[in-house]
Amino acid sequence: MTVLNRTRTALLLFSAAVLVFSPVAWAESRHPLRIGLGEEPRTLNVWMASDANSNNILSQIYQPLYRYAPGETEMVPWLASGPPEMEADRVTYQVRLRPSRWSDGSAFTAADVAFTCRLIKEFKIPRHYSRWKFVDRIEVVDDRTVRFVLKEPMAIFLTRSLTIPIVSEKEWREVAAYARKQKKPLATLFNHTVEHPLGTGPFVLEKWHKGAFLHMKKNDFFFGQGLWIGGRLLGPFVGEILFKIYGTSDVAMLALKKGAIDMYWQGIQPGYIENLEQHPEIRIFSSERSALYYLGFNLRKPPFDDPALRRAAAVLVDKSFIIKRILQGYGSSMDSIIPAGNEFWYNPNLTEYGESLNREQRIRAAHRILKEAGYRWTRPPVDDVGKVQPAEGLRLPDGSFMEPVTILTPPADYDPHRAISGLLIQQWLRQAGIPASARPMAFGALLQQVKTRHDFDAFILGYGRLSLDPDYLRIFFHSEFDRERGWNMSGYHNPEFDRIAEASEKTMDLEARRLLIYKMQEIIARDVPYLPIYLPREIEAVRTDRFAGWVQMLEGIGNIWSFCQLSPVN
Amino acid sequence: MKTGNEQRDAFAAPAGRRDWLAGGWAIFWENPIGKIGLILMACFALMAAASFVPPLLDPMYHPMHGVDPEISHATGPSAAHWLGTDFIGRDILSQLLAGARIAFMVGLSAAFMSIFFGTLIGMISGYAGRFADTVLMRLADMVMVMPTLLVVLILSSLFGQLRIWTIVLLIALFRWPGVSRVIRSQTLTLKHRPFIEAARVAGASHLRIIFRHIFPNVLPLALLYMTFRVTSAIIIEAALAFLGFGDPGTVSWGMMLQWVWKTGHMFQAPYWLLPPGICISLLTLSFYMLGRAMEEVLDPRLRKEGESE
Amino acid sequence: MALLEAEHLSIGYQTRKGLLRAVEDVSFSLEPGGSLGFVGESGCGKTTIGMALMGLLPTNGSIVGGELRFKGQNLVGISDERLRKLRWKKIAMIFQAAMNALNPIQRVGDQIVEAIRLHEPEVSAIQAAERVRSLFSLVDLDPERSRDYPHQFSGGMKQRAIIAMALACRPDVIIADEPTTALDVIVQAQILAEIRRVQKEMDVAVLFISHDIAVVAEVCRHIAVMYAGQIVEQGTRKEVFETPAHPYTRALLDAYLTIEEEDATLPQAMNGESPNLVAPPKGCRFYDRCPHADGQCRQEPSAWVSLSPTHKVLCYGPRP
Amino acid sequence: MTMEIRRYILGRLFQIMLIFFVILTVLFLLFRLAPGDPVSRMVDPNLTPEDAQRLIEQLGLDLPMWQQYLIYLENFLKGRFGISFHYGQPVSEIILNRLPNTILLFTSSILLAAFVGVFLGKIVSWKKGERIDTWVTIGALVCHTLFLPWLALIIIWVFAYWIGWFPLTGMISAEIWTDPSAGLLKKGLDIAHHMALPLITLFLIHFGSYLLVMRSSMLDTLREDYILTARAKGLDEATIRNRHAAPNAALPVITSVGLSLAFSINGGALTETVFTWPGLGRELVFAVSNNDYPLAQASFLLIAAVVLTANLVVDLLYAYLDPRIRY
Repeated sequence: MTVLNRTRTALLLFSAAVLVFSPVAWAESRHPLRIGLGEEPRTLNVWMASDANSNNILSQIYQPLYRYAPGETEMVPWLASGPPEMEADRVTYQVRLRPSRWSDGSAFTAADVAFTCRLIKEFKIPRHYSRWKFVDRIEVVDDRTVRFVLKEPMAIFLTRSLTIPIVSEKEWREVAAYARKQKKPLATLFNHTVEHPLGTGPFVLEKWHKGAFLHMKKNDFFFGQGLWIGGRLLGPFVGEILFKIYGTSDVAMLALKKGAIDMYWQGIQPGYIENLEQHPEIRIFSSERSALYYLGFNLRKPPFDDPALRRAAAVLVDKSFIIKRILQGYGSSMDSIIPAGNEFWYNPNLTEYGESLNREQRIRAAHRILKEAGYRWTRPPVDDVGKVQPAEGLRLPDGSFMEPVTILTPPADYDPHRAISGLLIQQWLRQAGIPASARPMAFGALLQQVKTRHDFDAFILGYGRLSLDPDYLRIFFHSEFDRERGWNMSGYHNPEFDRIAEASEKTMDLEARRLLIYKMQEIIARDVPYLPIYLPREIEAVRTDRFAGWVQMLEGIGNIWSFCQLSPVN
Repeated sequence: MKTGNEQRDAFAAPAGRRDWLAGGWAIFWENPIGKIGLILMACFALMAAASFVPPLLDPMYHPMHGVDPEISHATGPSAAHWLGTDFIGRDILSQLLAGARIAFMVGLSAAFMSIFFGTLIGMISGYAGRFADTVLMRLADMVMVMPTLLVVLILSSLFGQLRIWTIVLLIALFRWPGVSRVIRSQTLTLKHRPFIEAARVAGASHLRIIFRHIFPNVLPLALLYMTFRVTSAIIIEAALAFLGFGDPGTVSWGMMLQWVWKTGHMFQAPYWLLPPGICISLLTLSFYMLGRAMEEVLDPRLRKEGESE
Repeated sequence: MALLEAEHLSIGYQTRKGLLRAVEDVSFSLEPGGSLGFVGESGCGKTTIGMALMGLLPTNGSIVGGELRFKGQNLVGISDERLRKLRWKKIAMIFQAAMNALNPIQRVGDQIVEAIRLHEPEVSAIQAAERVRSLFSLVDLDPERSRDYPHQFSGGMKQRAIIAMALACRPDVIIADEPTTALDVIVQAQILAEIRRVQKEMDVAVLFISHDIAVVAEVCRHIAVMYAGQIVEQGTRKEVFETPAHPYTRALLDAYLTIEEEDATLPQAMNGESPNLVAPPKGCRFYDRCPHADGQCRQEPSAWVSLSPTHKVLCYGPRP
Repeated sequence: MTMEIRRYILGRLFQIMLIFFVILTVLFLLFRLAPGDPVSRMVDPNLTPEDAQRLIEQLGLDLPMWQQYLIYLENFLKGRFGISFHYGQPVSEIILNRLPNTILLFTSSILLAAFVGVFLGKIVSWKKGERIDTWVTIGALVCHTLFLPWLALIIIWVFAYWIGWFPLTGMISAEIWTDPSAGLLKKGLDIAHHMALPLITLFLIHFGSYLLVMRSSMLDTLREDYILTARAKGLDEATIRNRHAAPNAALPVITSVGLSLAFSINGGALTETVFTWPGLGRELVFAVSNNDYPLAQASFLLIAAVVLTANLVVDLLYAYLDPRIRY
């Protein structure tokens, strides 16, 4: 027992020390910007990074040639010094680079750009390769000029291809050479551990303390320092950034209120707002997003292969109810696949199903649509005298009873909004007699069911960050992508749509392309393979007592412009 | 020892089953722990029974789909909503009542099933001995190594959101080994008692011996374990729901906590955060207390297991 | 002066149903170096008397009347502290052989050393260990085994070790409570012989408690028969065996004797239940089972009848 | 004697290995048969079906199941646990990084809880039936049945936010660990400061159960005959309690503590999640929900191995402490 006794004493002393110790003793001498992250970044390997947290960190380090600037519709040159020069053949582009250096002081050259692009092409790096496979070759003209030759004219080359992050040849040459020789080159490239990423961005990584924080310092070689780009004078004016990991947003909000962080780099639930607003030092930003949350149907099998049923479902779904209740008003209703905020491409002339109808009117409208299409009920939702009643026994036009249908949703812990929306939609569909039930599913399982196996009736999913270029319309609904792991998850086949989509990809004239995109939106709105539901707003909270200069743009304030412009408040 | 027995013998020896029950009840009721436990449990049973009432009063009190048309955000207690509403305007009190029903259902059925498996396996293992015993007990070892919460979490995360009955079944499937070990050793001691030997000599079949002779004798022990299993089943279900792996179609207390948590009301809506947590704690407490008190009635020497979760 | 004396001793247990008078109006005395045996069926209160002598009644038990004197000093109402000093030093105990009277996780020798050094702090650890070895030799145990744990001992060896422990502080009285129950017959005989020998050699008085009248007869010069909390007959071994006066004593003796015959039937008095001691019957407690009972026995409490200076019986109709 | 012990240990080790192999296989099947794969999760219109297929191949998930199983077994025997799908880092590195944190938190909280529980249980059992016994028992029951994540959240709210004595969550504070002038002591105290709240939470939940086990064990022990002997010997109550009753009564608690320690390696996914404690339990839950098979498998196997071994160790320890038991 003596050993135990000794341990007991030690433990008691230890706990006493813990209790006596007060946080006040730790006065801070430095003034780092402190950012809360929702989760630990996966990796600092830029090719592998596909999660938001890794990208948040890496976006401070690896920079693209062009990027969007707040309040501007055109892209601004970033590592490039001016817009790409397209030659008359419409497939050759020349890009001039700014004079800049890597964070270790070595020169950034055209060779790095060419290396990066060739690396993508050679290793067919997922998520990037599709944007580069139409590029025939990349040539280094001189130290600061690169030439790209495309196989055919491509509308998306500037906005989609020239926005990839550029890596240093010095950092990756050896790795690539080694990977090439392995049995699984891509896996080797992905699994290469990067400890000190070499970039051109405003900050460099000092230390990543796994499970706790990341420490970044100002990059003295940052090319933008003191320059005016996109109408802004760039810094950075902050010496250090600490990224702290908070597993739950509740705690992050407490940390924000307590002043332990200056910003939480993750959208927060509307539920927090009321409380946060009571703190004078806290400011809430509510920003537009480029996103899409929708109800998708399986067009490959009954019952949702019938557009009439899909339209009836569209009428029954009360988007404004979802927005008012579940999003607490922080979002807007969607009627097209393209968010209304994307003004150039968004088609404003689409009719919304069941707009401004109340519950009973919706049921009546759905009843009418279904009745006209040949559906029958044992007990219809609207009786002979026009009174709404609980419906029962819905029969398909062929006379058979409708089998129960399942609406797959992500689980509540992944996204409570979609999970609860699923339950509401289930109730609404039942009002017209559609035997629907919502079933939240683990995210990976849900996607496999929907995207790989195509075994489902309907699902609710969302795309969090849609590019401004509407090329995704083609990817979502072109019949070419209706295959295993393809993004045409609904199995939508329409030769007319396919033709227009193909044309849109290659039409270089903006106005002409816009008309094609308008047409595509109309077709989708008519056939409803996806029913767009809502577009939530990005809600972010920051403290205003230590730093100022947050730049609000699409997708919120967590962008490179903010980090280049933030400065301490004195 | 002796003195204690001496006086007890003077009374208890001739007592029949009814007297035993009455005596047990007296001991039980005299124990403040048993009394508090039972009263608490009665309150929750009442809540569960009352859960059918609010939806009848007004559809807006339906715990899952009913929303107050006037309210579209979380509000504190009011005349129409005694405990307030959640963020889409559902009544928290009706959810709390419905949660009591689910908790009882989950707790009792999971406990019943795990006790059923555990008792059956324990009796077979103890009675059959040899090969069956070895195989069953190794199986028990194996299942015992798995932390239940983690395993159920993994399963529900892998196979998608589980229905409440699947969760119940899973809890039962991973919770039997402890019981079966105790029942097994009890069976081992019973096996060589004269009345079992007598039954065997009289030509009773193995099944008959197990169910007619051994089962009634291990039943009190099994029932005792059931109360502890109820506790752990309720806690596991709540934890699962809290982490977002519960059955989204049911209103359980864990689910309510998950809603509070995930919608960002955790630290600003105490009227919503506190009741489900208190209810989970108190209901598990009541079953636990019941078990402790029963333990003292059944046999003061029964060692309770040290649960580690 | 008697070494140990009880006068009108009554002991009760507080139970849910009321005060249970486990021992009622019991008187006896034990001379230095003498031996007294209590015999009776289980629940008759004999163990309770032993425990009362040690001051080890359970918390719900207490002496409710009478006196209990050790060397003239009343043990009733004595402070716990003084009682503790008395225990083992003056009055030691040999427990039932079926009991785990030895702490399983301490060496047997250490447990004896603990008793020695508690009561004789001046004895050094080495001296105490030496004494344990000689005690072991005394009770025919290998002194080397004093470093063993109890589970390494057989039942008989454990009982010898306990006897050694009882003798450790050279007490005046040893209370032996069913010391041979649960031992097989041969070991039983050895242990009894051991107790007799030790009693003679150490000149220690023995209070012997047993349900087995034969066993008591082996060891004790005086015998007290107990029934339902009362002593019903008391006398020398010879008197009780040769001229049993109480029907219960006779029944006990009959049972003891008939067991040795074949196809014996149990005497009638051996059947039936002991009376309820919370509300004992007004008359004779043996009334229900007595073959000679009459109306007087039922109505009035029985009284002591002296048959000789050392032999008395609690019965109205003792027939010699 | 030693021969027997050796044979017993060898026998147990063989059983452990057998069980382990079964768990190994079940895990493999479980993860492969479950729907979803790490590639499905990537919601990015830029990820073409060809990209996805390429990723699947690179992860080795395109091979037939039996081939994957053989590779899995081979790697396991060679002590290679593969590369995490999610982090792209060797699994062993990740586990080694997380494990010490889990061990630190749970070992200290369980030991603390066990000492306090045993101590209080000992005292309370001595006063059985008195008011203090009833209240302490009820208190222990209440603590033991409190819903852990809920309690943790309330503790965070009260002590870290409202009163503000402790940091909210996490294990270290970035400010101190990036301060070049901070010494080892300061860093150590920083960890202690962060550990306080999870420690208190775990302590509250656990000490009750030890107290109750110790209490019932003590009550059982007090009914033992050797306690009567000890009394008869004239020992005072404190000696009887501390020297004779408590060591015997503590034996079941030791089993309980041993197994809790082993089980704690799974880190109490709940505690670690709520307190953002960078331990193994939290990591395991992530790995599972991210379909990160190698990491999830290795973590789970580690847990199983530790628990199995701990069972053996506890039995041996028990045998060592309790001379009655010999194999």
